[in-house]
Amino acid sequence: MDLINAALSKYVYVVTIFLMVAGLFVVVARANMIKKLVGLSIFQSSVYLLYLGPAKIFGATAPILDSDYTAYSNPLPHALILTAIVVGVGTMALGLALVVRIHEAYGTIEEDEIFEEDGEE
Amino acid sequence: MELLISFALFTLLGVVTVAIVSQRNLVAVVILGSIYSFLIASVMVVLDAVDVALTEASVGAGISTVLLLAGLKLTRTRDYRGQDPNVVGALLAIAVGGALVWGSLVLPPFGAPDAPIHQHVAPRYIEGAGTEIGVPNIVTAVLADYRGFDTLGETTVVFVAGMAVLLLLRRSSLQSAPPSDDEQPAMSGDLVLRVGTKLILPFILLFALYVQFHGDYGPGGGFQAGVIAASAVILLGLTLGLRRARRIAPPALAHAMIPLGVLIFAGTGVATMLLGGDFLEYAVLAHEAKEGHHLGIMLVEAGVLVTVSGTMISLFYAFVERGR
Amino acid sequence: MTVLAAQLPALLIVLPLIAAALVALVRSDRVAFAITLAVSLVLPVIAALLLHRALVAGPISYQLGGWSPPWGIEYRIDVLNGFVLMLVSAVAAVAAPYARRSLAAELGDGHATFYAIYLLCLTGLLGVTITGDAFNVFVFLEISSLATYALIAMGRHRRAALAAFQYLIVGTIGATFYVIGVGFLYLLTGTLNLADMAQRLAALPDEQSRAVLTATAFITVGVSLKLALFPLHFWLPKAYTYAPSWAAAFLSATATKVAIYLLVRFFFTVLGVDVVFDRVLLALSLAGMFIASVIAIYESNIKRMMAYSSIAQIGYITLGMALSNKAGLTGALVHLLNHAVTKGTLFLALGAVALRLGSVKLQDLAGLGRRMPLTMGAFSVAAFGIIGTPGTAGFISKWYLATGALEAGEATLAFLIVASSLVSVIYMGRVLEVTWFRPPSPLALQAKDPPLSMLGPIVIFAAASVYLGLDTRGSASIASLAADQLLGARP
Amino acid sequence: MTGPSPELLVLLALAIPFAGALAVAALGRWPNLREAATLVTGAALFAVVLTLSAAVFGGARPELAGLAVAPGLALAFEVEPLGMLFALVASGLWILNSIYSIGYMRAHDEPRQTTFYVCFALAIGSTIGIAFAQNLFALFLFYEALTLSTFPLVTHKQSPEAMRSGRLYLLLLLGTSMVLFLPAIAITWALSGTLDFTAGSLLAGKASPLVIGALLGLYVFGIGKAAVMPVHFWLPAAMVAPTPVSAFLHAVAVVKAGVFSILKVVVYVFGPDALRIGSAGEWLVWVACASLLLGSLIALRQDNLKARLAYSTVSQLAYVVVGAALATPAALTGAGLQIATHAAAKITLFFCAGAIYVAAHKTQVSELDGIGRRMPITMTAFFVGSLSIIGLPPLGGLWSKWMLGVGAMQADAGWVLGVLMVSSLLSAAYLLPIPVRAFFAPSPEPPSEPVRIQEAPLPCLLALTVTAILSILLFFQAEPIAALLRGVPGAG
Repeated sequence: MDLINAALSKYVYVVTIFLMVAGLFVVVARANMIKKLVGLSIFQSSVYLLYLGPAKIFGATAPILDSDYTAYSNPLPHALILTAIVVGVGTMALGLALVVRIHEAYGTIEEDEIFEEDGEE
Repeated sequence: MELLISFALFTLLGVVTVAIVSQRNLVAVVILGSIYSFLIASVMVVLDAVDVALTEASVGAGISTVLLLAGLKLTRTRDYRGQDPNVVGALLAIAVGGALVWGSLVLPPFGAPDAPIHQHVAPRYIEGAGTEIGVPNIVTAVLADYRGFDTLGETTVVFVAGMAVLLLLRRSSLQSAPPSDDEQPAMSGDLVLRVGTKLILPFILLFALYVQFHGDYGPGGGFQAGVIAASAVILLGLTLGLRRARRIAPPALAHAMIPLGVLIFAGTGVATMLLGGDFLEYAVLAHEAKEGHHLGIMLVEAGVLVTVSGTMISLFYAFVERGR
Repeated sequence: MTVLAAQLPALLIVLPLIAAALVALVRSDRVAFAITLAVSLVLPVIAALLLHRALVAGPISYQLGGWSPPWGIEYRIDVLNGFVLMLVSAVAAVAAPYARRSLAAELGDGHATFYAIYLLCLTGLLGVTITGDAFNVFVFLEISSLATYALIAMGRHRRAALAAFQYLIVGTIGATFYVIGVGFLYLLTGTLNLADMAQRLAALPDEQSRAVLTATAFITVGVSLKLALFPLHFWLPKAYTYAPSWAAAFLSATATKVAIYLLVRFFFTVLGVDVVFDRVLLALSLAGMFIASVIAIYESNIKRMMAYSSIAQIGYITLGMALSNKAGLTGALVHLLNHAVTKGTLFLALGAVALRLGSVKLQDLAGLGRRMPLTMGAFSVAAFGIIGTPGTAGFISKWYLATGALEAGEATLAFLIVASSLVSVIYMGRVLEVTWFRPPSPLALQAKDPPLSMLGPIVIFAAASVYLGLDTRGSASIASLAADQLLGARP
Repeated sequence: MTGPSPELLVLLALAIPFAGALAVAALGRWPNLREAATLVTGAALFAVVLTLSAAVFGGARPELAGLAVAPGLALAFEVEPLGMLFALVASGLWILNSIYSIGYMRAHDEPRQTTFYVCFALAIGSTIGIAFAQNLFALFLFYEALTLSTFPLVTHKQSPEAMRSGRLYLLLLLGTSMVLFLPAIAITWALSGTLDFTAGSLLAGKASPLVIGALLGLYVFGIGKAAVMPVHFWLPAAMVAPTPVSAFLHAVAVVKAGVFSILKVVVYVFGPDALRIGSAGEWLVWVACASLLLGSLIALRQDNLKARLAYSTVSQLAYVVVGAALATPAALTGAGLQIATHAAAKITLFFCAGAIYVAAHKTQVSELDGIGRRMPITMTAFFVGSLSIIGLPPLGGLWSKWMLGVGAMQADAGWVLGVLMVSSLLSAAYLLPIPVRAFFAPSPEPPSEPVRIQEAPLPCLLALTVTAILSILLFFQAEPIAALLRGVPGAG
C-alpha cells in the first residue's frame, strides 16, 4: 500500500511538472493571444496542484470538522489556492479585455502579425 | 479504489493538456480548457480540497469558459494557422521543468503526516477552527478569519479586474444604449432552453444562497456563491436576451456592487478597529468571542458575495455589449 | 491617540483601498480627483510616523485579525521597508496634483475609474512593501500588477494595449514563478511568515538545500521579471513609453522600486543567497548598465530613451545588491530613492511636453528650452542627476556604489561605474543640446510651461533631486542603517 | 582679536553674494536700487574677505565644516593662502567690475539687466566657493556652478552668434569637466581614499609615475576654464559677451578659477615634489610653454582688439600653469603673483577696450589711430596695463615674471626662462603698438576739425583708472602677497 502511495506521490509531482512545462510552452511559443491566455491558466493551475498535492494526508479527510474523523488534510494550502484561483480568473478577464482592444486596434490577435504590421519595438 | 481514480484522473489531465497544446481550433481549445478545469476540480476532490474544487468548477469551467468564448466571438477568431515549432520556447519550458524536478526530488513526499507543513502551522487551524472560532469548515476558518486579510486582498483583486475591464471595454458612459427589442438573444430560438432556464433559475439562486450560508459547515462561501449567482444572470442573458437580464440585474447596480462588497469587507475591519481590536479582529464584534467571529465571517463573506457577483455580471455585460 | 498610533500600519493600506472603493462609486472626475489627492497627501504622513517609530523603537509588528504570527498575517515594518513605504507614498503625494490636467488632456473626461485603479495600484505597492507574509506579498503584488496593466493600457497610442498585454503575460509568469518559489519554501518549512521562514530555513538539513536553491532561483527570476532586470526588461520600454504620462512617471518611480525591495528582502532576510547568485546578478547588472544606456543613445523617442535609462539605473541598484557589503547595499537602497525622484522629474517633465507639443520625439523638442524654461530646466537638472554630477542625488548613489566596489576590492568595477555614467552623458547631453541650443521646432514655437498643478510637482521633484545630492541625512544615512540591519540579519 | 569668528566670516563670504543675488532679483523693478544692491554686495563681500585675510596673513587657516554628504565627502571649506589671494583679487576687482558694468550697461541701455546682475552675483559667489573649497568635491561643485551662472552672461546678447559661442562655452566647459575632471577626482579618491586638500601629496607612493602623469593630464584638460591649449576655444569665442563680462571671464573669475584650480590640485593633491622637472609631470611644462608661445603668436595676428586680448589671456595664464608645472618654490610664488598682477593688468585692458567701444564704437585695432588724443586717460591706462602684462617695471607684472624666471632656474630648466623672455617680447609686440599708434599716428578724421576729449562715461573711466593704479601699486606692494604665498606648502 505504502509503495503505491509513494508511487502516486511521485506521479502527482510528474504530472504537475508536466502541466507546468506544457502551459509555459504554450505561453512562450504560441503567437495567438487567446491561446497564450489558455496556456497561462494551465501554467497557473499546475501550481494549484503543487500546493494541494502535498496538503493531502493519506487516510485523512477533507478539512471539515466531523466527529467521525480525527485526521484532516492540511487546510492552509486550500485557502491559499482558493485565492490563487480568483487571482487567475481576474488576470484572465483583464487579459481578454486587452485582447479585445488589441483586435479592435489591429484587426488581428496574432502577435507576430502585429509586429509585422507596426514594427517590433 | 481511490488510488485508481487518482491515477486515472492525473493521466487524463496529461492527455487533455497535450490535446490543448496541439489543438489549433480555438473553440475546441476553450472547450478542452473547460474539461481540463473539471478534471482539475475532480483531482482536487481526490486531494480533499473540496472548497477549492467547487471554486475551480465554478470559475475555471464556468466563468473562464464564458469569458473565453465571448473573447473569441469579439475577436472573430476560430482557429489560427499553425506555426513552425518554437525551439526556444520548448527549451525554455524544459529548462524550467528540469529545475523543478531537480529541486522537487528532495521535497518531503506527499501524504506523509510528518511533513513540516502538517507539523508546523496547520495544526493550530485544525484545533482552533472548532475551539477558537467555532466554524466546522476549517478552510472557511482560515480563509475568512485566520488569513482573512488575504481574502480581502483576493476580493480587491476581483475589484481591480472588474474596474479594469470596465475601464477598457466600457463605451463612453456606464449605460450603453439599451439593446433594441428586435435583437436576437444567443439561443432564444430554442423553446426548451427558454422554459428550462425559467425553471432552473430559482434553483440556481437558491443553490447560491445555500453555498453562501452553508460555507461555515460545508464546502462553499461568498466567492463560489457569488459566481453561481452571477451565472444565473448570465444564463438568463444568453437564453432570454440581454434586455431581460438587464431588467433583473441592471448594469449600474452590478457596477455599484463591485466596490460595495469591498467596502463591506473593509468596513468590517474598520469596525473592529473602532471597537478597539486590530483590523479584522472579529472577536471584538460581540461580547462573546465566538459570536464575534461568526458575525465577522458572515459580514466578510457577504462582502465577497456582493463584489464577486457584481463583477462577474459586469464582466458579462461588458464583453457582450462590446460586441455590438 | 495611542490606539490610533497602534493602527497606523493597517490604515496605510486600508485608507487607499477604501478611497478606491469610494472613487469607484462616484461619477465625477473632479470628486474622484479630490478624494485621490486627499488620500495621497495623508499617506506620507502615516509612512513617516511608521518610519520614525521603526528608527527609534525598532521593528513594528502588527497582527492582522489579531492572530499572532505565524498563524495570522503579520505586518512588519523595519527601517528598510519603512524607508520604501516613505518613498512610495511621498512620490505618489508629490505627483498627485499633476494627474488632473494631464489625464484630462490624455484620457478626456469620464476617467474617474482611472483614479480608482491608480489608488488600487498604490494599495498593492504599499501592501507588498509592508507585509511580512510571503503569500500576502503575492496577493498584493497581483493587485498592483492588474492595476498597472490597466493604467498602461489607457495610453492613447494603440500600442498601449499591446504593451499592457505583453506586460500582463510577463508579469503573470513572474508572479507564478514567485508562487512556485514560495510553494517550495512552504513545503520545506510549513510556514509563510517571512521571519519564521528565515529561522526554519536556517535549521534545514543540508540535503534539502537543493530545494532552497530552486526556490531562490524561481523567486529571483519571478521578481526580476517585475523589476525589469536585464535581460528580463523587454516589457518595460513599451510599457512606459505608451502609458499615460502621469502613470508612467508614477510607475517608473515606484513599481520597479518595490519589486527591488522584495528581492532585497528575500535575498538578505529570508534566504541565504550564495555567492553564485551574487556573481550572476553582478554580471547582469553590468550588462544592463551598459547595453541599456547604449540603446538609449540611439532612441529618438525620449520617453523610450528614459525607459532604457531606467533599466540601466536599475542595473546600478542590483549591482549594489550584488556587492552585498555595507557601502554597496547603502548605494543600492539610496538609489531607490534618488532614482525615483530623478526619473520622476524626467517623466513628469516629458508629460508636460507631451501636453504642450503632443509629441516627445527628439526633433520636436528642439529649442524647447526657451519656450518651456521651467519644465526643461527641471528636466536638465534631473538629466544631470542621471549622469551623476556631484551636487545631484545621482552622484550620492554612485559614490556609495563605487565605495562598495572598492571595499570589495573590485577597482575595475568602480571604474566601470564611472565609465557607464559617461555613456549617459552622451544621450542626456544629446537631449540637452537639442532642447537648449537648436532653433525652435515648429511645434515648440507656440509651447509654454504647463499649468501650475503640473509644474509644481515637476519643480518639487527637481529640487528634491538636488537637495538629496547635498543633504543626505534623510536618505543615505537611513539607507545605511537599513543596510546594517540587512547585513546583520543575513543568514 | 574680537569681532566675528573666522568661521562666521567664511560663511558670510559664501553667503553674501547669493543673498545679494536675491536682493538684486527682488529689486529688479527699480534699477537704481538694484545697482545699489550690487555695489553693497560687492563692498560687503570685499570687507569680509579683507577681514578674513588679516587672520590668514597671521598664519591662521579658518575652516567651515559644511555638511557631510557621505563618508569622506563633505561640502567643507578652508581658507589657505592661495585661496585667500584669489578671493581677495576676485572680490576686490568685482567691485570695480560692477561699477564699470553699471556705466557700460546703462550707456548701451542693454536689455535683461536684472538677469545680468543676478548671474553676476551668483558667479562671484561661486568663485568665492572655489577659492575657499577644502576638498575636490566642493571645488567641483562651485566650478560647475560658475560655469552655469556665467552662461547667461556670455549669451547675454542672445544673438545667434552669442548663442553659438554660448553653446561652445557650455559644452566645452561642462564636457571637459564631466568627462575628464570628474573621473580624475574619482581616480584620485580611489587611489588615496580622500579628496581633502592637505599639505603634501595625496598620491605619494600610491601610484606609478605613469598614472600620476596621466592623472595630471585629466586634471589639466578637465579644468577647461584654464584654457590650456587645445581646450582654449571657448575663451576667444566668448568675447561676443558684453565687455564687463569679458573682463569678468578673463581677469576676475573664470579663467582665473581655472588656473587657480590647477595650481591648487598641483600643490595639495599631487604635491610639488611629485611634479618637478624630470618627474611624471614634466610634459606639462612643455604643453604650458607651447600654449604660452602659441597664444602670443595668435594674438599678434588679431586685429579685433578683444580677440587680441583674449589670446593674450591664453598666453598669460599659461604662465601660471608653467609655474605650477615647475613646482619649485619660486615658481609657485610666481604663479600666485601672476594671478594677482595679470588680473589687475588684464582687467584694465578690457575696461579700456570697452571704454573705446562705448565712446567711439571702435573694435578693431586698425581703427584706433590717433584715438589717444580723444581718450587720453583711457589710452594711458591701456599703456600702463600693457607694460604690466609685458612685465616691465614699475609694474606688478615684473615680479610674477621675475619669480617664474627664478623658479625656472631653481628647476635648472634654463630653456623655460628663454621661453618666458620670448613671450614677453611677443606680448610687447602685440600690445605696445596699440597705445603708440593711438597717440602718435594721425587719426583718419580730417585734422581740420578740432580734437575734443570724448571719454567713456564716468563709472567706466573711474574703474579703469583705479585698476591701472592698482597694477602700479602691485609693483611696490608685492612683498605682502609674496609673504602670504610663502605660506603655501612647497613655496616657502
